[in-house]
Amino acid sequence: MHHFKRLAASTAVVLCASGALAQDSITVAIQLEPPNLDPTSGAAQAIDSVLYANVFEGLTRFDADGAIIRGLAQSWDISEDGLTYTFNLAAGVTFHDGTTMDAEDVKFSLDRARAEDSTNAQKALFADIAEVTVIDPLIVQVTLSQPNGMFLFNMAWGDAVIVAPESIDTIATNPVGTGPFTFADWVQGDRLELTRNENYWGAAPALESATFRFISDPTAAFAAMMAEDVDVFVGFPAPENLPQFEADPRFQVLNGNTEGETILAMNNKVAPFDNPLVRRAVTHAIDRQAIIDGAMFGQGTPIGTHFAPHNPDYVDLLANSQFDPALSRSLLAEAGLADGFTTTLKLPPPSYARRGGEIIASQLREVGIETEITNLEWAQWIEEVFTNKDFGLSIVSHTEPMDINIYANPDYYFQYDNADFRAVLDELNATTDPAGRSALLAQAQTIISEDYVNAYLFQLGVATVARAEITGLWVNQPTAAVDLTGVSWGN
Amino acid sequence: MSRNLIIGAGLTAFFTGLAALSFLWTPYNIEVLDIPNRLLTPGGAHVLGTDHFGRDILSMVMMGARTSIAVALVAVGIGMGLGVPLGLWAAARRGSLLDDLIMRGNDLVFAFPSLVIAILITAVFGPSAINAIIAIGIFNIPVFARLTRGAALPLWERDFILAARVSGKGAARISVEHILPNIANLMIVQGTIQFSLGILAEAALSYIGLGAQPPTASWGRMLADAQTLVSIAPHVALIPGFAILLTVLGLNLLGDGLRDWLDPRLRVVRT
Amino acid sequence: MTLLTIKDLSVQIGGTPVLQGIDLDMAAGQITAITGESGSGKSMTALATMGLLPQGAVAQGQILLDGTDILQTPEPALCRMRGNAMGMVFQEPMTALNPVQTIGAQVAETILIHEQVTKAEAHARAAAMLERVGLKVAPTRYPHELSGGQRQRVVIAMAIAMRPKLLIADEPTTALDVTTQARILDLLQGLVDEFGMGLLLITHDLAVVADVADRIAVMQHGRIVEEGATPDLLRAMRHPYTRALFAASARAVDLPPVPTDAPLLAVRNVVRDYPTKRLSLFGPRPTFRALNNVSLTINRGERVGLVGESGCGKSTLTRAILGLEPVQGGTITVDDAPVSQGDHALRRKMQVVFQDPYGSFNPRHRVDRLITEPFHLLDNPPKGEDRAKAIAKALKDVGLPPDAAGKYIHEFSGGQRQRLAIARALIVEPDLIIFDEAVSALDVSVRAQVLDLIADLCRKRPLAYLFISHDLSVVRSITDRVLVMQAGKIVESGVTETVFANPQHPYTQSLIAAAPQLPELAYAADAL
Amino acid sequence: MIRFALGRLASLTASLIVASIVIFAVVEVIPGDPAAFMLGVNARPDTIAALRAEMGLDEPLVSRYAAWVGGMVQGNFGVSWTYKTPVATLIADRIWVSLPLAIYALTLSTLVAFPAGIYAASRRGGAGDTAIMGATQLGVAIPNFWFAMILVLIFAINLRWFSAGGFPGWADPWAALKALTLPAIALALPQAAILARVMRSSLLDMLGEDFIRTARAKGLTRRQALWRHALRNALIPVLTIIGLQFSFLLAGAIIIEQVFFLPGLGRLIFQAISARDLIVVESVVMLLVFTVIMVNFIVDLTYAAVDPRLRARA
Repeated sequence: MHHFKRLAASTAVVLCASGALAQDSITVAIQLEPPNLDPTSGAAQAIDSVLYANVFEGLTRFDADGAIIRGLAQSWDISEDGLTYTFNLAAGVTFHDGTTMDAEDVKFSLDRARAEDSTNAQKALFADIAEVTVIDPLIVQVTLSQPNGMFLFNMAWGDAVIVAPESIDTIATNPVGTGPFTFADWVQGDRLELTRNENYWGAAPALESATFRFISDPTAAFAAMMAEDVDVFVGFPAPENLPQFEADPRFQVLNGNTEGETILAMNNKVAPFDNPLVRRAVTHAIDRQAIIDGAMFGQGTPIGTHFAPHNPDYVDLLANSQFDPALSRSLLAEAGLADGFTTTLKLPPPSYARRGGEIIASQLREVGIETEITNLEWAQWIEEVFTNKDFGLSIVSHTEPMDINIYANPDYYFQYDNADFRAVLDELNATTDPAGRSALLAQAQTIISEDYVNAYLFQLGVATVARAEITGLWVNQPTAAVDLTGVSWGN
Repeated sequence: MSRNLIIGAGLTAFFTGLAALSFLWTPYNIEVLDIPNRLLTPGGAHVLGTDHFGRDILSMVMMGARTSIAVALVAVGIGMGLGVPLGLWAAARRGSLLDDLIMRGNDLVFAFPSLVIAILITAVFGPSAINAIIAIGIFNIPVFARLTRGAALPLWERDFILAARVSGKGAARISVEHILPNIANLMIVQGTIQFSLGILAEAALSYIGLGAQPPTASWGRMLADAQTLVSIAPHVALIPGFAILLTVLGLNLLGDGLRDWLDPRLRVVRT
Repeated sequence: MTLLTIKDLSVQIGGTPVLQGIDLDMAAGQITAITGESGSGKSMTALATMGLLPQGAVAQGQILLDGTDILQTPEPALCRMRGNAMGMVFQEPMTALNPVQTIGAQVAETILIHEQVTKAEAHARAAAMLERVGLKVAPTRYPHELSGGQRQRVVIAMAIAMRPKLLIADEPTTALDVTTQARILDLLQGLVDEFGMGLLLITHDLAVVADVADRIAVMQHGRIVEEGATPDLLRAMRHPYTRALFAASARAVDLPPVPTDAPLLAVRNVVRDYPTKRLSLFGPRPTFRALNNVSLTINRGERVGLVGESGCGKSTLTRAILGLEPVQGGTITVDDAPVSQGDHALRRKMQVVFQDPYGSFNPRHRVDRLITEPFHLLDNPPKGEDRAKAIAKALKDVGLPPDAAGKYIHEFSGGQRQRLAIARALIVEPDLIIFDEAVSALDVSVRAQVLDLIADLCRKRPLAYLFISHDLSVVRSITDRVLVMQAGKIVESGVTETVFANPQHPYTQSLIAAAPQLPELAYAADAL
Repeated sequence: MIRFALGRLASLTASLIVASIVIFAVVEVIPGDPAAFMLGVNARPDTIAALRAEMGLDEPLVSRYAAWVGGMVQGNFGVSWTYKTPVATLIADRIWVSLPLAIYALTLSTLVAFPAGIYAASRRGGAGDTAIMGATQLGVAIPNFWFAMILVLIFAINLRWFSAGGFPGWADPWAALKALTLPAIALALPQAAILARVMRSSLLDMLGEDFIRTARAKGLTRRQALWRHALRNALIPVLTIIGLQFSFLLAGAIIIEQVFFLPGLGRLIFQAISARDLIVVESVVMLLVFTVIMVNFIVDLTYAAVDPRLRARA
C-alpha cells in the first residue's frame, strides 16, 4: 500500500508527553493547513507560517519586531536616483538538494515572479522591476522603472523568497530552499515535519527537528494543549481559554500584535454610505472595547486609522471616532435618515468577523441601523464583497504589512476615491529618507481617519501558547511566520 | 395511554409551548448584548445563566426551540408532502417501469451521504434556515416514499380494494379513499420519528455553521459557540445539549406511544 | 387403560373464562375428535394438554397423561415430554416450518433434543420418518419449495419422530384441498394403528369427524355439551346444539325454477397467461397458463357453480370476468357487449362477494359509505333522501337493522359482514353476482343462514350468480348447473344433480370420492 | 445467483452514472471562483486568469465532466488544485482513517446492540427490557457531536487517558487504535441504540411466528427456540440496518472528525468545499456514493446467503 511504504521510510517521530526525551525537537500547532508548499504561487498565509525563514529565505527578511534585516543579501547599495539596487550575496550558500545558490537563482526567482504568466499572488511587489542583471556569481543588480521606497520591504515578503530552477517543478509537494530546516515529510490533513539542515550557511538552529500540526477547532486546540500533545500553538483560536493557560505553570502565553487592521468596511459608492455623515454616524455608534472584550475576550488593541499601532509611525486618532450613540443619531438625522435604514452585513468565516458582527449588529440597532447578517465562506466573500462589491457593510482584517496603500486604489472593494490621498501616497513612494516618510504616513493616516472611509475597529492580536521552558518565539506577527531559527528548550 | 405516550407528549408539548411562548414573551431580549455580565452561572436574575455575549440562556433556548421545531417540522412536511404521493403512485403502478424508477431514485438519494449533500446545498445557496430545511427535507422524501409504498403494496391485494376496483374506481381515487386512511397511522408514527431526526440534523448543521444565521437563535449554534467555554463555563454548553436531547427524546417516546395507541396490534407472544 | 384423562379442566385468560369444567378420557390407539364452532375452546383444550397455554392463562383441574399431571409438571420436565411423549400438528402448514432451515434438519432436531445420538444418525432417522409419512422429496429441500400438503407431512413427521404416545392434531387439514385432506387423514389413521398412539383430532368439519373419529366430543362456549362413541352420538344426538350443528351442515336449500334461458354472460375460449421468472437472460419470458381456453355461458337468473381445488384458476376466472385483469385470448361478453375497464354501464350488471369477511371492507369507513360504493358506477347516483332509502332497503333485504348504517365494520360478526357484502353487491341491482368462496370462512350454522338468504333473494327477483367454492356439499345445495375445473381447464359441466350422482370425468370422480360424506340422518331435515 | 448479481450490477452502473451527473452539476454550481480564492485579495486579474487557464476552469462543462469521469474509470481522480497532489493519494491517506473508524464504530455498535436487543426481546416487558429500551431512547436522542465534546472533556482533558484528537498514523497500530477510540465511541452510541431497537423488534416479530410454536411443541425450551430458530430469521432486517449504518458511518463522521481533528474523508470534503477545491469534492463524494451502493449490493447478496427463499428467486 502506497501509504505504508512512505511511512516506513520516514523517521517515526515518537511524540511523548514529557519534554525530557525530545529536548531538541518541538511540535508546533497552527490553525490552518497549507494547501501546498510553494510560497511563490499561493496566497494562503499558512504556507508562509511553516516555510518562511525556516525552509525558504529571501534577499531581505523581517525580524521579530518587523524591521527589515539582511537575508541572503549580506549588503546592498542604492543608486542616487533610487532606481538601481546592487545586492552582494552571502558566499557558500547551497540549496537543500545540494545545488549552489547564486545570482542566477536570484534572477530566475525575480523574473519568474514578474513574468507575464506568473501565478504569484503578490505580483504587484515586483511590478516596478525593469531589469535583473547578474554581475558575478555573488553580485546581482536590480533596476526599477520608478523609485520605490518600499522595495527592500517588498523583497522581505514570503512571496519573494529565492527558489532554484532545478527544483521548481516539484516545489508544491517537496520544497527545496536555502533555510536552516529542510522539508522531511507531509501527512496531508495531519502533520508536516522539518529537520535541521546540517550544512546551513548561517548560524545553526538549536532545534534538531520540528513537527507542524493543524488544528482549527477551538475545543480541539484547547484539548491538545492541555493534553500536552502540542508544545507551541501560534495563533491560538480560542482567546477565552487564555486565562486558564496563564494560570497553569506548565504554560506561558505571549500576547502580541499582527499586521491585521480589523475594520468595519463601508461601501463608499453605495447609498447611504456615499454620504460621509452617515459613515461618521456608523463609526460613532461602535463601542470598540465591547467588541474586543465580547468577540476576542480582551485580545487586541483599538485603532483610529488603518495602521498597525506597534509601528513607530502610528498616529493615535482614536479621538475622531469615540463611542457616542447620541452624536451618531444626530448625524443620521442631519443626513436625513432620522429613523435609520437597513443594510447588509456580510461576514467571512473567522470568529472576529462572526462574533464581532453580532455585537456590531446589536450596537447599530441601538441607533436605528438594521443589518441583515449573511455568513459567507472565503470563496463567496471574495466573489460577492471583494470582486463584485455587492455589500453595504463587511468586517475583515487586512493582515498584509504596511497596506495603507489600498486606500489609493479607487476600485478596491470599499471604493474610496480621493485624489489628495493618492498624491500623498505617490510622494511617499518616491521618498526614501525615514523622517520624510513618517511625516507623509502621518498625513495619510489622518486623511482616511477624518474621511471616515471605514470604521477602524482594532488591531488583530495573536496569542501564542507555549510550554514554559521554550524561548526564542516571536511575540508579534509582522508577517505570517513561525520563525523557529531562534527557538530552543530552556538554556 | 402508555407511559411512553404521556412522557413523550409532555416533553413535546413543553418545548413546543416554549417555542410558541417565545413569539410573545421571553425573559430578556436576545438581540441586546450585555458583555460585562456574560457567562453568569444559572440562578439569580438569569435562571439558566448567560452566554458569551451576556444574553440570557433561557431566552436563547426558547428562541432556539422555535427555529429547531420550525425547521424540523417543515422538513418533515416536505418529506411527507412529496414522499407519500410518490409512494402511493409507485404502489398503484406496482411492477411497472415507473415503480422501478421511483424505487431506483429512492435508493440513489439514500446513497448520497446526507450531511455532505446538506453542506453542498448550503455552500451553493448560502447557509440559512431555509436551506437547512431543504437539505433535511430532501432526505426525508425517500424515507416516506419507501414507507408508503411498503405499506400500500399489501393493501392492493386486499379484497376491499378489489371491490373498489369492481365499482369502477381508478387507481388514484382508490389510493386516496382507501389506501391513505389505512396507512395514516404509520405516517403519524414515522412522522414523529423523522421530526426528531430533523431536530438532530438541524442541530448538526447549525453546529458546523450552516443552519439558521444570527440573529436568529439556534441550539446547534449555541453549542458551537459554547464549545470553547466548556472548561470555564460548562453550563453554556450543557444546557442547549440537554434541550436537544429532551426534545428528541420526547418526540421518540411520543412516536412509540402513538404506535401502540393507534394500532394496538397486540403482539401476543407464543409461550 | 386410559392414555389421557382430563378432569374438571378450566382456563381463564386475563379474567375471562375460556374453558369451564372439561372432562375427557382417551385410550391409546383410539381417535377422539373434538368439534364445535370457532371460539368454542377446542384449540385451547389442545394447547392446555401440551402445556403451551399463552402467557397470562390460568388453568385449574387435572390433565393426566399416562399418570403424570401436565398442569403440575415444571417447565423443564414438560419440555422433555413435548415431542417425546406427546406431539402436536397445527392448522397452517405454510407458516409452521422454519423457512431458513432444511426440512431434514427440522425433523432431526426433535430426535437430537430428546436422545443422545450423533447428528448423522438423527438425520438418517429423520429421512426414514419423512419416507414413512409419504414424502418423496429430498430432506435437504427448504419449506418454501414444498406444497401445503407436503409441508403438513413434514410437520407430522416432526411430531411423531419420537413415536409419542399421544398425537394432537389441531385442524390439520382445514387449509388443504379436498383430495390432499383425504390423503392426510388416511396417513394419520395409518400412523395411529401402526404406532398404537392416541390421536386427539380437533376440527370444525363434521363430515371429517363422522368419517374418521372413534369418539366425538362436541364443545360450545368452553364446555363439552355432549361426548360419546361416534355411532351412538350420531344416532342419539341428545343435546339440541349437536343436532342443530349436524343439521346445518347437511342443509339443502330449495331454489326457485330458472325463469328464462336468455344468455347473459358468455365466456368463449379465454386464455390467461402469467409471466413467471425469467430463466435465461435473453430468451422470451416463460409463462404459466392459468386459464386454458375456458368457455362457459350463464343465462339470466341461472345459478351456476364452479368447483375446483385451490390453484386451478377459479379466482383468475373471476377477475377476468370482472374485467380486473386482461386476457390473452378469447372473449368475455355480458349481453353481447365485451367487458372492459372503463365501461360503467356494463360493469353495473356484475358485482362480486369475496371470501374473507374481515378483508372485504375498509375498516376506516362507516357501513353506509361502504355499501354505497358501487353507486360510483351509476351516472346519477341517488342523493340525500333517496340514498338513505336505498341504504335502508339494502340492509333490510339482507336481514340487518337499519341502524347498522352508522356503525363501523369491526362491530359486526363474520356472518353479518357477508350479509353486508351481499347488500353492497345488490345495491345497484346487478344481473349477475359472483360468489368467490363467499361462505368458506363461515361457521356451519352461519353458513346455512347465508345460503338461505341467497335463496330468498333469488325468489324476490331473477338473479343469476356464479358460485365458486372448493366445498362440494355447498355447491351441490345452491346451484342448478355445475362446472368442474382442473389446472385452468373445465373438465366437466352439467346439471348439478346428474354430475354429483354419476361423475363422468375421472378427476370429478376422485373429487367426489375424497369429500367426506355426512351419513344420511333420519330427522336432520326438521331440526331447524 | 449470478443472474441476480448481473441484474443488480446493471442497475448499479445506471445509478452511478446518474449520481455522477448530479454531483458534477451541484458542485459546478457552487459560487466562488477557486482561482480567486487561492490567489487572495491582492491578486491581480491577470494572475487569476492565468491560474484559471492552468486549472482548466475555462473549458466547457461537458468536456470537463468527460475528463473527470474518464479519469475516474481508470482510477485517476485528477490532481487537487489546492493540495497540488493527485486526489487518489489524498483519498488513500484519508481512507486509512475513515474506513478503520467506520469499522471500529460498527463493531462496537454491533457488540453492544446484539446482546442488548436479544436480552430485551427474551424478557419482553420485564425490568431488563424497560431499562434497555430506556437506554436506547437516550442513545438515539443524544446528539453525537455533543456527546463527543463531553467525552473529550472527561477522558482527554481531565483524565488524560486518551489524546484529545489527531491521528498518529498506522506506524504504531496501538496508538492509532487508541486515537480512534473516543471518536468510535461517539459514533457508535446512536448506531448501537438504533440497532438494538431493530434487533429487539425483529426478534419479537419472529417469536410471534407459527414455527416458534412448532419448535416449542417439539420440546425446545423458550431459550432454545429463540437462539435456534428466531434469531437467524431475525437477522435479515438487522443486516439491512447494519449495511445502512456502515455507509452512514463512512460519510457521516464529518462532525466527529472535526471535533477530534482526524484527517478523514469527511473533513477532507468539508475543507475542500470551503477551499472550492472542486475536483476533490466531486471525486470524494463520488467515491462515497460508490461505496454506499457497493455496500447495499453486498448486503443484498448476503440476504440470499441467509434466506434460502431469496436464493431460489435469485
